[in-house]
Amino acid sequence: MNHWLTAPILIPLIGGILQAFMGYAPIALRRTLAIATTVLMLVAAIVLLVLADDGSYRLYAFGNWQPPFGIVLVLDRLAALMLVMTAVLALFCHIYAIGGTDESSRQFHGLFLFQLLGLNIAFLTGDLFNLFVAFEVLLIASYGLLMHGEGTSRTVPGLHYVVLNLAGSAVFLIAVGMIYSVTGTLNMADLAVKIPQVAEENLPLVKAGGMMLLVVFGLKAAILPLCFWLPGAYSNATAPVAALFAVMTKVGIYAIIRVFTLIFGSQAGELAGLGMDWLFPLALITLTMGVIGALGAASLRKLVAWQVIISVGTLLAAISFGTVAGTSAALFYLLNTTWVVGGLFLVADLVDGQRGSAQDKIVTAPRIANRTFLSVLFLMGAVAAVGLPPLSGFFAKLLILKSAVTESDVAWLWSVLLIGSFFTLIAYSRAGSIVFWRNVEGHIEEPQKLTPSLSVSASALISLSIVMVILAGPISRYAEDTAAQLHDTSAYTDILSKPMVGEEK
Amino acid sequence: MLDRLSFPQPYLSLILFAVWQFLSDGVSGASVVMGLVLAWMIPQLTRGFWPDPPFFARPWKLPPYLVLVLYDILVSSVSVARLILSGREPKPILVSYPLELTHPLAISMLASTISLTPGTVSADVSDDRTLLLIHALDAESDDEVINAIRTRYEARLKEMFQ
Amino acid sequence: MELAFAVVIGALTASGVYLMLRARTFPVVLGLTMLSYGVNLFLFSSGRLVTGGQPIIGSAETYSDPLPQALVLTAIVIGFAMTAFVVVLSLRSLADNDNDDHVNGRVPEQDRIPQEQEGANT
Amino acid sequence: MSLPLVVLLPFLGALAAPLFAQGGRTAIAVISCVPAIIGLAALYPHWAVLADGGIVQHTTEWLPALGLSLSFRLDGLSLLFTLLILIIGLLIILYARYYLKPHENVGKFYALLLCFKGSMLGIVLSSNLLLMVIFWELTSLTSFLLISFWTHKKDARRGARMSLAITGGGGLALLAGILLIGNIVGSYELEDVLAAGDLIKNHSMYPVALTLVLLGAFTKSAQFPFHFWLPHAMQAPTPVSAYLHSATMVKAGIFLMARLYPALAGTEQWFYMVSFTGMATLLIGAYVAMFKHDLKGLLAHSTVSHLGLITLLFGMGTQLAAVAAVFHVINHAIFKASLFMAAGIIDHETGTRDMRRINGLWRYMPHTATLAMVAASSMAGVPLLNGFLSKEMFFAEALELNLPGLWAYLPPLVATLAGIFAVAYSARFIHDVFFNGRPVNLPIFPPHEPPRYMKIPVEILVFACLMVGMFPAFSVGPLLYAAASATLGGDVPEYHLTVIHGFNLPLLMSFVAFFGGLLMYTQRQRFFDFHARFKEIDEKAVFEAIVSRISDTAHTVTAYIENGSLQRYAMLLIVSVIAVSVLPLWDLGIAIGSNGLSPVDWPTLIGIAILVVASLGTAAMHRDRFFALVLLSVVGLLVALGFARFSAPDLAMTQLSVEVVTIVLLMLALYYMPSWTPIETPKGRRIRDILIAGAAGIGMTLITLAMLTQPFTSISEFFLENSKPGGGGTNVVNVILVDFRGFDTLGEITVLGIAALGIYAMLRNVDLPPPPGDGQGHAWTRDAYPMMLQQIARPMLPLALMISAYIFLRGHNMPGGGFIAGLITAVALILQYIASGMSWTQGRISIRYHNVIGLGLLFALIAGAGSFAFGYPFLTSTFDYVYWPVVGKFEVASALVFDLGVYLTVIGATLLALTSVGRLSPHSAINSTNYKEGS
Amino acid sequence: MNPIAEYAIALLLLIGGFFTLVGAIGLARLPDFYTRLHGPTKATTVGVGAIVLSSVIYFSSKGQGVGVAEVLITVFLFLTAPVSANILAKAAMHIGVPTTDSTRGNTWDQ
Amino acid sequence: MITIALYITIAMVVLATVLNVYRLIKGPDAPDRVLALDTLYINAIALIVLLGITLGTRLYLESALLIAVMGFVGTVAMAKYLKRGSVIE
Ligand code: NA
Ligand code: NA
Repeated sequence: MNHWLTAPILIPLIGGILQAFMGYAPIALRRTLAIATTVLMLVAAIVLLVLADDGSYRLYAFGNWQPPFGIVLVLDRLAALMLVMTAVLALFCHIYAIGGTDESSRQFHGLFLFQLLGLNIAFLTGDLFNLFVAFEVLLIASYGLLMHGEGTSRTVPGLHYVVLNLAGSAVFLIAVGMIYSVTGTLNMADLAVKIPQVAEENLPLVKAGGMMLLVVFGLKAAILPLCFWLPGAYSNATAPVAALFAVMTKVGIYAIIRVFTLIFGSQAGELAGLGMDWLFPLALITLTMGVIGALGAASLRKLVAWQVIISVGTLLAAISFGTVAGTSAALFYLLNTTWVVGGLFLVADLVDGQRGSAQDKIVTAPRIANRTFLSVLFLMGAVAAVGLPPLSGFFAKLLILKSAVTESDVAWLWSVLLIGSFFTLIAYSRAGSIVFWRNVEGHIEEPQKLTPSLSVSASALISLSIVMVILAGPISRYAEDTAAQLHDTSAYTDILSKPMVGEEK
Repeated sequence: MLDRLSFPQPYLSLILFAVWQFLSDGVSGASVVMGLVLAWMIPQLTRGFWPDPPFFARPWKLPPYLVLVLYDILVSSVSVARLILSGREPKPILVSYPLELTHPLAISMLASTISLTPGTVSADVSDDRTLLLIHALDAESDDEVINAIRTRYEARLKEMFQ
Repeated sequence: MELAFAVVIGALTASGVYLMLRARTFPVVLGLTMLSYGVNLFLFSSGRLVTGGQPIIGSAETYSDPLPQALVLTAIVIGFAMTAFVVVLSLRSLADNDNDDHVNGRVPEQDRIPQEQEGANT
Repeated sequence: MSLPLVVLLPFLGALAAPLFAQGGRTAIAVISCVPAIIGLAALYPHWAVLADGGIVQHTTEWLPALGLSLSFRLDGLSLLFTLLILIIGLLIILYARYYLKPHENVGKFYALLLCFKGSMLGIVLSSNLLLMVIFWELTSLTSFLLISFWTHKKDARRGARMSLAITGGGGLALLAGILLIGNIVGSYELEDVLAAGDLIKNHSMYPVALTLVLLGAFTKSAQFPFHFWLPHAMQAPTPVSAYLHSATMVKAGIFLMARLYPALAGTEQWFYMVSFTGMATLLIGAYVAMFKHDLKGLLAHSTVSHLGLITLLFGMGTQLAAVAAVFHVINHAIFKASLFMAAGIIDHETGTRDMRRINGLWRYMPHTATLAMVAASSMAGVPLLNGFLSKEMFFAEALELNLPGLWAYLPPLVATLAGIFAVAYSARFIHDVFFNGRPVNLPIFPPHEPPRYMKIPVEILVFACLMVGMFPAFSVGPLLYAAASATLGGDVPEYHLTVIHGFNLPLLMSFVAFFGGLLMYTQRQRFFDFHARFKEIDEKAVFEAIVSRISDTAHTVTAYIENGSLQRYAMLLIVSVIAVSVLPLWDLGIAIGSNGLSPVDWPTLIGIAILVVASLGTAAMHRDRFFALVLLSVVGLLVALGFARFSAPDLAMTQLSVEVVTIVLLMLALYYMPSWTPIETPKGRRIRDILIAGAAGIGMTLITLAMLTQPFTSISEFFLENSKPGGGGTNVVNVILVDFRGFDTLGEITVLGIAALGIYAMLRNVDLPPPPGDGQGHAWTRDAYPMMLQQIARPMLPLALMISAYIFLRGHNMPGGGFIAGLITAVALILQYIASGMSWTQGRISIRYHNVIGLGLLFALIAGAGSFAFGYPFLTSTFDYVYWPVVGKFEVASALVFDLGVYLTVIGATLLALTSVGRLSPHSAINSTNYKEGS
Repeated sequence: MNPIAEYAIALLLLIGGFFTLVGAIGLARLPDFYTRLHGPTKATTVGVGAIVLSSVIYFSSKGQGVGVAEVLITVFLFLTAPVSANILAKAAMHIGVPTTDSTRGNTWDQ
Repeated sequence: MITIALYITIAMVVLATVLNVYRLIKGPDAPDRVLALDTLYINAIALIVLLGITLGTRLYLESALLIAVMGFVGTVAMAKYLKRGSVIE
């Protein structure tokens, strides 16, 4: 049993606890410790990525209890990928936050680290109920983070976000109860074994439970018609929080990938491919809604928030194919969109800081300071988000387009995705040209200073879209291996027979 | 320093020790040890909430008083039951009872006694703690209520506290 | 017994859902609490209903399923934390919206006039 | 290796150029020339191979998963375009050096220009179709930035966005088309695709693929009906227009048609789509060019027209037509680039491009005028100039086109008509600018010749016009042959590059065009009057209006759907859950599983009835908030009783304690809120909600019923068996919580702690005015801390601690545990706050609740991490039995430390949350005077 | 089981049930809040006390040792019931809950 | 005999509970409701104890004790809310 598996959990947990104690310590100390925690977490994630790349499943049984009885962490390529993706995003968001956003509440760093804790648990856990707990950890921290900052604008969207997620948690529990009541187990590997054996009379319960899980994950992922909480919540959050939230919808997507390939995947007998026939059209409608929202967005933040929904639709469309190609394309796209959208939220905030009362609204305003720098960042972000060459978004989109196989899938996906890209392009070019180019006389009283922590973190996230092009080969190889590993569920269920500490000979 | 090791509230410690024995369903070696530890530790932890021990002039008067109250509760419960079941309209009265007791604990004990014994409920204590508002469920007059309480309970409590 | 129990969960769910769909924060919070009661009972009952089979080793001949009980205990605690948060959030919303407790921050324009008449009645 | 280098160099140059911005325009211009010069040098050694129809190929693997490789191909066709791009590019760089003003952002300009050049080279040199698409979209992007170079100009921004939308959108269509072709062929490599022409053309998806590819080509090459972006791209600085309109951007679409000619051409679909589009574009461009008063507008529409001509030639599908098309590509690039440069010079020197004001420039700048007149003549198709040659070939091919019936007359007619217009607008360009009286109101007066070096590019190009026009075989023969052969895939038809082929029908058409055009020009006023009857459409404005309309509509639609109403979002969520469960539940029906129903006892039934009444009552009575709260308490109490009734003592206790804390919290909030909920206005909404709630309730009832009556086995046997021997406790629920699933519990207390921290953070600096009295209008009582309550509250604390200790210590074996114990302690402390107030109680608690939470989590963590020391996984518990005299045998379990963490976290979190709310009250700041110690 | 214990248990149970019921009847039937306040504070407390006592005897006589933890419940109720009554009465007086017509004397202004 | 007495007692307590619920719903004033709730808590204690006797187990006694504690605090808090608005101030 490799203790490294607990690192992504223990590091933010310890960091978060320290922050809880240090509420009144000098801010420099709190920042240093907090950033150190995030950096350590990134290191741990990279170690796990290297470990996971041998294609095996690593098991960590808490309390040394054999699965399915105890809670286990399972490290595979997918988990490692999600961990690294999150850690990278988190580091830059965190660096951005110490540029000043963290000052308005003493709890910021604690909440931030706890948020990461929840995310990491979610990616690693091999237990359905523990996934619920992980969701709750990351949600409660996200509630706190969402409310972070001065002003009153975020309260109502925050309230909506919280209430909907509470309802979602209730549905999650109902689903867990239904599935447990038939299978008598919570371990995902064990579920994968038990689900195909479910008796005929019990199928409706499991089916309904599985579908409810899909709704819950869909709510987190912000799939239509469950996506409307997102634009308000994200666009009103402070920038590093909104940027970090780029990963929040991905948790829902992760859960869909994990649960619906492992438990309701191709080997699930009667229940194989549960819900996937619903997912594809919904994904395309979500994508369309995202594009419409982006076209109608009145501020850069709203635009980026709708971009989140566009990417959710795109991702889920590919995932719904249930194929290795679809999943691997989705994973590549996932990395791209998470980082780029995170970066775009930061850029929107930087722009906001330069424009006085015009904020980030897509309206005419006096010429901004640092225009070249910011407009280049915005341009790159937009190009990567829309999926134009030469940045990574294009390759991601290409992979997704190519993952469609049947004629009707091709027709629907291609037309929606490409026409969607076209209108997204119009939305971005309109927004960028108005915000950066269409100026009126006057000048901004006190533009925000672009301190290194602000500009470095924003540009770093955006620049990842270049790094991803350079590393496109290895990354797509990794994504493909990950998808292949995912779809070979029998290897996952082997963790049930791995020996515990003290048993191995 | 020494008071950090002492029993700051002897009565409390005693009660706590007894409670622990109750909770442990009887006295045993383990329950005595644990009871002692807790009877010492808890008052230490809560000393801020209760820095001074309550003052009893004649603490030995307390057990007979409690027995008296218990007896009254049992006996007069029946009369209230009879009233409730009889279907007769009760004749309630609100009485302002002039207190002779002054200590808050004593007043509280009196008020509690009044409430527990059937037929009367102490509804309020005046801000200056000189009057007690009593609601009697079924009584003929103020004096009846006042006299009963004065002689049966308040006198005994006075002995105990003053 | 199972039918009666099922009806309880149905009633809790229905009330919770109805309250959750109200327009003010307070009933919504009540609804969420109610819903979580229902969900907890449901999750609890996924181990089936057993009388006198408390899972304390040595206290009974057959035990009820302890796992759902443990899960529900976790769920109750988490639910409590969440409820506390949403209660306070509704207070914050009240403060940020000029003492309006509408879930959307402000009473929508079209609802405003009748609402004020309503206030006069109560 | 040289091919990737040719493509890469401009990009490197783009990175380098801004670094030389300090050195001024000349330095940057010189640096910017380097990539092209090296590129030309690098290509030179390949000429021998190419002249023989050979191919230079370079391939590097990149993303095999995508079928995307870094493969480049140099053949005659790509060489032709490469040369045009590089050579004209060089001239443009030189020209721009003088065109741009010193204060302008020259670094940015050259960087963008070089990026654009690199992208163009990428298109023409890519041998992988996906790679080509990448460069294709890059040209859209870079041209967007070039056109909008003067970002302060509204027209520049609009023109740029319009061109981005059209060409970028076309690029997306092209991408789809290429992907389709890739699917058909199984490869994106050019050689595979070109070899699979028959396969593609016979495939059922061919029409779709063809349409998509042509959409890409037509948008890029400004074919009708996508032609309108091009004239607006002249908002760019003239060097950019000259480059875009002559050799590059617009030629990309043409190049694409040439490149894929063997794979896609030769079918009916191709013929009709391409030739008719070309014809329409040819005519419309030529017609509109005539009426443009803007010098560059005239040229831009002329470009459209000539692109239509080339497209038409490709559409004809004959080999000779293809040759003519390639030839015209060269010729048009040369004369159009020079014309744009000349126009730029005129603009530069006069300050305007309005031909109504620019007159008689011959007098002021004869040298420039001469150059422009030669180039314009070439555009008009005057013999001995290059434009004439390819136009003759075009006329010849137009006559060859075998259309059925009267349609056969259409191509020659259109060709001639377009020729007439071409002559007319060329004549206008010459006469109206350089003659036609004196200048009117020029911003710069008098104009004079531009700097010497600014004219050199024009001179070179005009010289080329003459050379090609007079010595075609000598000057472009080999290049044309190589390009044509590459286009056609090897077999080049017989053709003759001579100046005059003798007197034939094409020549007659040329005569008609020439004199017709001159006639038209002399009668121009009539045509202008006729044209003036039609309202001029500003496509930018239309485009802008459309985009605004789309944006507004999107905004309206979004605002309608995403209307900010929690009720709607919640309704959608619930309806979704119901919707996805309906089908499975339909299968289920009212299912009573094989275990059947167990008997009921009536006390439980009555309890259940009360529970149902109280829960429905809460919903029904919710408007009276306090009443609803009381009813909710009843529900909570009965749920706890239910847990006890069905064998879950731990749950009963937990539920009870949580319940009361929740109720207290709700009351704390209710204090600030209205005590009544107003009636919701829409009655239909309530009915709808009742239906939804009813459906949810019925659904849950059915699910529960089915679930409870099914037999099942679970993993819990293991817990029951191992609880005592493996976990050291007889309370299996507690052992699961602190041991088997201790990680859940760690998460759970973390949630609790975070919630409290979040609550604390959320309420800082919140200012809520407390209501002066209750909902009925009574002022609050004076007596905040009733004496009797204070008296009872004091002993309650130690007593409760005692009970907590008891519940805590026995939890591992009996109902209880850290969580319940923590809540009891917390509730006892809350009682102190209620009885004696914030400041009194806070003054007696010396530890901050943040730290209690932290401590609790730390204890749990340490208890869990202790096992690391023994090489066991996190949270592995251990226990042992110890014998002490007097005390006897007792158990020591590490899980108890974990539970202590739970205990502390619960206390800290609960109290932090409640006191954070309590602190809002204005009274909390006032020291309680009501209670005096020992009085 | 010892028959005396059996009798005692049964008797205490019935007494407990009786007083609990009487308290509830009082609560349901009596005319105003202040009169209803009497029911729970004593009858019910006494009722629960009796039931708890029967439990003590029941389990003690089952031969599993003497269990007296239940007594704490009664003690606790006796301690708290008057306080609850007191503070509820204060609340009622504050709100101005009316007394029944036959009541003599006046509530206090809060 | 105990069984019969137990049944009768349970019947009486359940009936008492129903009467309390009646008062709780009927009100008419908020203090009546709180009073009824408080009584309901005490009835619940009785029910739990009776359940323990019926099942022959003492494992539910702590639940009963807890009801007593929590019921009291709940009642106090509600009463304080009614008269003072601010429960913790
Ligand atoms: Na003119
Ligand atoms: Na109120």
